[in-house]
Amino acid sequence: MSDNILVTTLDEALRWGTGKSLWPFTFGLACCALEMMSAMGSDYDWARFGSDVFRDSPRHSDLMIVSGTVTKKMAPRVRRLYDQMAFPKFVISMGACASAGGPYVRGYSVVDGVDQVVPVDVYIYGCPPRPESLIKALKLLQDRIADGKVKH
Amino acid sequence: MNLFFFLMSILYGILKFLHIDFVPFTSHGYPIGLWIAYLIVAVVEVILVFILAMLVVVILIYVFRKYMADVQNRIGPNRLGPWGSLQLIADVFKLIQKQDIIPTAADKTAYRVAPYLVFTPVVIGFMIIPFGNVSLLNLMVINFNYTILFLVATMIISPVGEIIGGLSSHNKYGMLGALRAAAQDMSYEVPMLISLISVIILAGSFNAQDIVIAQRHIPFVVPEFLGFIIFFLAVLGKQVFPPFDLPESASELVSGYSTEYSGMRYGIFYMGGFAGTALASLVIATIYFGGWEGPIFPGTIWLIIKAGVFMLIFLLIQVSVFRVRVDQFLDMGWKYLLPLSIVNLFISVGFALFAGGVF
Amino acid sequence: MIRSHLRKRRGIEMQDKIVEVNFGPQHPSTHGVLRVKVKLDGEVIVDAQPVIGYLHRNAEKLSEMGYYPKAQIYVDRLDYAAALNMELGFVLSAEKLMDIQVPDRALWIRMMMVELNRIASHFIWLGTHGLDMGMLSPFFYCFREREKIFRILDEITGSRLLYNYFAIGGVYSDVTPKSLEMIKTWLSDFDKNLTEIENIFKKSYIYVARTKGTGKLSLDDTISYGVTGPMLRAAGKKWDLRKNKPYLHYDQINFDVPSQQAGDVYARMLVRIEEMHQSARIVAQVLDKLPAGDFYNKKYSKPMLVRIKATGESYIPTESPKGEFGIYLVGDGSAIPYRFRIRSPSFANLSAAPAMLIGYKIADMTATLSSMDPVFGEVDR
Amino acid sequence: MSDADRTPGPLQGIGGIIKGIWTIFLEGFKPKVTRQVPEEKLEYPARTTGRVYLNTETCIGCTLCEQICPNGTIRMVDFHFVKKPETDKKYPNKREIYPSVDVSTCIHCNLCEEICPTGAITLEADVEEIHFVRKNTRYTPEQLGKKEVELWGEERQ
Amino acid sequence: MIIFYILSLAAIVSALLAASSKNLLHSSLWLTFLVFDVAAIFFYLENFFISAIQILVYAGAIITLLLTSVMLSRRYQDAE
Amino acid sequence: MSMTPELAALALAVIIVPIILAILLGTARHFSPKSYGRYTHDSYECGEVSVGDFQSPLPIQYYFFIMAFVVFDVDFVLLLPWAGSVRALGAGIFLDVVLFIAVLLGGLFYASKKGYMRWSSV
Amino acid sequence: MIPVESEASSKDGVKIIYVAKENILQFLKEKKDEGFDYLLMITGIDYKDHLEVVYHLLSSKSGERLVVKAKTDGEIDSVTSLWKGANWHERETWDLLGIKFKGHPNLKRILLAEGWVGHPLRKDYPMEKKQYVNLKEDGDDTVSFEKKEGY
Repeated sequence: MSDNILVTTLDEALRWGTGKSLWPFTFGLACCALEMMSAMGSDYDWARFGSDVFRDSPRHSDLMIVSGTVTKKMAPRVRRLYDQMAFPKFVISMGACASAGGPYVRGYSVVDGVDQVVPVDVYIYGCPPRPESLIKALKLLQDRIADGKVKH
Repeated sequence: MNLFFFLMSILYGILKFLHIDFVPFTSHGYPIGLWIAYLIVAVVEVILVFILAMLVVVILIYVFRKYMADVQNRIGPNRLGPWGSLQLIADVFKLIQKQDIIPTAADKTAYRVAPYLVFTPVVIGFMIIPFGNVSLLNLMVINFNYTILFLVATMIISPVGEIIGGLSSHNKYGMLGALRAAAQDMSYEVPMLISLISVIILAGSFNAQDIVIAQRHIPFVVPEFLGFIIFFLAVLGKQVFPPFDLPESASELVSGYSTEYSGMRYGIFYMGGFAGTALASLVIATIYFGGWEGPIFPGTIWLIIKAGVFMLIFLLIQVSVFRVRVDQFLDMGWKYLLPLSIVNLFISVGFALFAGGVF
Repeated sequence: MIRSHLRKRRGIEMQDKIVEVNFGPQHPSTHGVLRVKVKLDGEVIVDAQPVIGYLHRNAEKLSEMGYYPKAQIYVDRLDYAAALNMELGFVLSAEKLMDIQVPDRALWIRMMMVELNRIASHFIWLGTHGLDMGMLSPFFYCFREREKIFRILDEITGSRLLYNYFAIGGVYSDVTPKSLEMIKTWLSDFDKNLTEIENIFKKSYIYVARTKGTGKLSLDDTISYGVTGPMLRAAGKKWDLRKNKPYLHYDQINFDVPSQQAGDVYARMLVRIEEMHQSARIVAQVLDKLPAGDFYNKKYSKPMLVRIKATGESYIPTESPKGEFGIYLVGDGSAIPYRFRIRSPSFANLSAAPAMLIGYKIADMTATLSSMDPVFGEVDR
Repeated sequence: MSDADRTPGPLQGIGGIIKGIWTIFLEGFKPKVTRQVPEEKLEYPARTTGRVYLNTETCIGCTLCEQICPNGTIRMVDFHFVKKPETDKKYPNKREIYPSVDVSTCIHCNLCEEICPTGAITLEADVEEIHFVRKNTRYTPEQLGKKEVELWGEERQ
Repeated sequence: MIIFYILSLAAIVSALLAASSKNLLHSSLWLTFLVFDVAAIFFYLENFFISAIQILVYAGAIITLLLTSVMLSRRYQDAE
Repeated sequence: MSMTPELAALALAVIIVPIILAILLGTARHFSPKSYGRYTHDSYECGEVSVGDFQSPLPIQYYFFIMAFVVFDVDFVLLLPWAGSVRALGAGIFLDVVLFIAVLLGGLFYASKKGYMRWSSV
Repeated sequence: MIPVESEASSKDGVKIIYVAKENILQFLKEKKDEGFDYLLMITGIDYKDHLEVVYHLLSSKSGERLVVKAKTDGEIDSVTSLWKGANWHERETWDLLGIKFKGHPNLKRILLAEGWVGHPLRKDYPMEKKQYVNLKEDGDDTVSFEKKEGY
């Protein structure tokens, strides 16, 4: 009985750790990357949520923010980068382009939705979403991971 | 009295309390019981120092993130715990769960060995640092002759781990990072050691404890200012710190030698860097700023204050300088630091021979 | 062919033992999705080949599929760091094609907005340039300053990054007295703040030593590659379309065109920073001269915008933060553009990259690439 | 000599580096500019663009928004809606078609608001456009009148 | 005394492995181990000075030299 | 000085610290997920397939730097015993040391004059 | 002197000159010697029955601009020997419009993936026919019409 409680507590603690420490991957694609940088900048400062350690290598990072249009030429590379990240890993699809193709949805060389390439945990709509939107999404994702609703 | 005997007496007390007498455990005249007690105490001591090192690292990373946020007009981590102080705990919990990826093409043995080579020497370095000698419980763990040489040796080994790590991970950036680490190692070790010789000349001893005591009246930074600057720059270069963070420069080689490392292995690299910084500032405080010497407060506090100032200076430098290019870096090591360190050597010989008994 | 010529000129020999490294498409210093195939001899670059197209979003094709006003949203997303400059190039071209008159006030507003956006774009460049050179802090200071501009732009246009603010025939909304007040307060300490940030760069010995003589491009090469904008001015030619072929009301305003002779990374930094000061000067003058009146040509009610038909062709060059930008429009008498070609400065600038990279070191590569300030929405379109 | 031609000497260089470090050290004492979103609610200007909202009362089904929408996000759908008598007289929607919007591809370009003859379509700042599952992105005219929080609550599908 | 024998044995074994390993990187790893082992023997023999010098010069300089030479040599991993 | 128990503790640290680290890594391995993607174990190269040789040929200057480094490191070792007892040995020995260093520095100066210490750069 | 087929003027007052496609290289060389040292862009227009190549020139001394056009059926001489910057412009025009430039050193696709079928800016390009891109083991792109073979 007490063993179970211990296991549950440990499990919860680990989930808490995963959730509250999401190191983003330096991965900017297009317009939304600038708003991502704004969210990182002094005015919005998402370091408050423990995401200030921007990691340049996928091996070190937990959170891939697909910030911008994913073209067909880029999609296999995105998949590759996602595969090279270490579990547990999460994906935020930022903006209309990454979520559904956005203004380029009728184009010939744009993937309409990055969820065809990698599994997405959070979609943010808008073109581009405001930084506060991204920060709110990050916070919601953190809470959901800590609650065990998002698993990897 | 040092940590070892402190722990020994605690163990002795515990055994007394349990009515166990360990001395009679003998075999053919050898006091095996005593040896076992020594062993237990040694293990506990190493674990304590390890925890101390980890604690220093955690505090340093936290301060670093907060301070960096401060100079950039931000807040920094503030959600977990008071002022975000639990953020690092969450990071460690996260790192423990991260997947451990070893690339197929990597040399697996060497890949696994590298993190150990980075972190182990730093912990040993923490065991040798003289933390004080007058307080009731001073933390000076080990004292013997030639401690200063071992201290410097611990600072010298970690680049070897970095080179092996970059070399074994079969990654082009890792390879270039390892090359740069080797170049750094080669260019900055010599000036560092020569300025250390100057200190040894002034103190007349290889013992870190004696070096501190020799600075009772005047810290060595006064006669050895040039040497201090050289040692400081060399330490910056050895510790992969801006402006000399060439081996893991983010904007050039993605993460340099640690590019392929993930999870806790990368965590060890990451923490090893900060632990090395802490050790380096402790060493600088010890050999140039009089270590634990100081009025009123106990020695340990003085050492922590002095080293803390240096850690803050390191952090400040990290956020406020550009990265140098590799050829400029080597030029600086060979064309400026090396001749200057030899000039400094002669100056200190002059002090030692002709300045009488001041030092 | 050109690259082997470059190698010969700089005395570099291709060895058989060469390692080929990809920098990008995901790399912290390629500013997006540039991929540079680099061949390395130790640390020295013996061959560099930029590979683009990872952000090809078919802006031209999609613009040829809808009415004229619809094309504006694709134009917005070309150089997303300076969207208003892009819009300006489009609306000027489209107005010329359709023979639409624009009220005076709208022209002055456009001028002010474009200069504000130019400063914001250069701030992004300066911050990421600092990041590429290995220093973290300027990035945050630049974004702090940029955020102040964004609050003004947000107040006027209603968006932060991609505005859709310039309309064919004027602008979509008038500037409010509140926003003018905001601009005045911003102007009062802009120069001081910028000087503080630029001194971090200019005074740093390491920065100067790393950038002087790095990424050199001679004036002849610059012209041959079709390079325009700050890179051209840094190479020694005082060429600015705002002075040489004034559009809007730039001929009624006093400003200097900065230029340098060296043509290296450091010269580009100086030119861009001086441009920011000059832009602030222009904004201050526009504030004084802003006339009253309409901000939109009332002859064209908004629903009619959909149905405007046009023939002929037009190309109005404008000076965007990256260089000469313009849109070549060909109409066939319908309400849909027949040919919509974007002359993007970054595309031409980036094609000169091998000439600036071969023979230098990896560290110089990041400095040079960021000094070109490529924005990939514009390069790949 | 201009600024570009002068190369600082070593001493000047060291002075410059120390001065730079000092500048950044002083920055640490400046006030912090961070706005603590999402707890701190930001004020948005009147013209702020965001998600599309539709006032079904004033919509007359003129299809102009569908024509101007750049990427086919707005599509007219048949939708039965009983208007108040006074607005029905003023804004009759004879064909009973109303715009529906695919919020996932909407780019907030403001063209529909500009072209709408009756001001039925407005774009308002809504930072709640966060979803965990990509479905139901095409909002019916009825859903277009409601806030994101009202529609999905905290549990965003 | 036992410790001395253990250390010596380890030194001999690692020296043999360093000499016989086909993989250059492994070979230098064993050599690194050997260097530390010899330093430990000196340490056990209470000659701290030589022990420190052993680490400083061999681990600091010679091993770095060796690893750099490994980087110089082409395709060290294929020689299985 | 004899082999005290605390020195033994120092020696033991060389074994114990790696063991602690190994336990840490073992724990991490226990908790980490086991599923992998298709490209997980490929070498990372900015999202591209890593082709060709990963080893870079070294510039010839490296050889010089290595040699100079080893020479100076050994030089340092020879200076150490002298450094511990400068006062006792006095100025006479100091002249020898100056000569010794002068030879080394002369070599370095010669090499830099010859251009061995310059990295190829445009 | 290269004969000019016809002249016109664009809406913004720039002279448009039509030249026969055989003479284009010679004509541009002449113009370059006259002082039009800048090649701003090369582009093409698909007029369904024929293609047109458009060169925008600029004289950086006088600030004068000039548009040169040549009708073609899909092949024209490359001007990379005159301007280095023409390289990428010509590659792009080949990529998106399918105009072949004879004498170009490296006429490959630049924006789209290697192996893409068709030239998208042609008016008859089938937009509804989707193509999918993937990576091969050696790092090159592959293009297919099957969805499961790419993204």
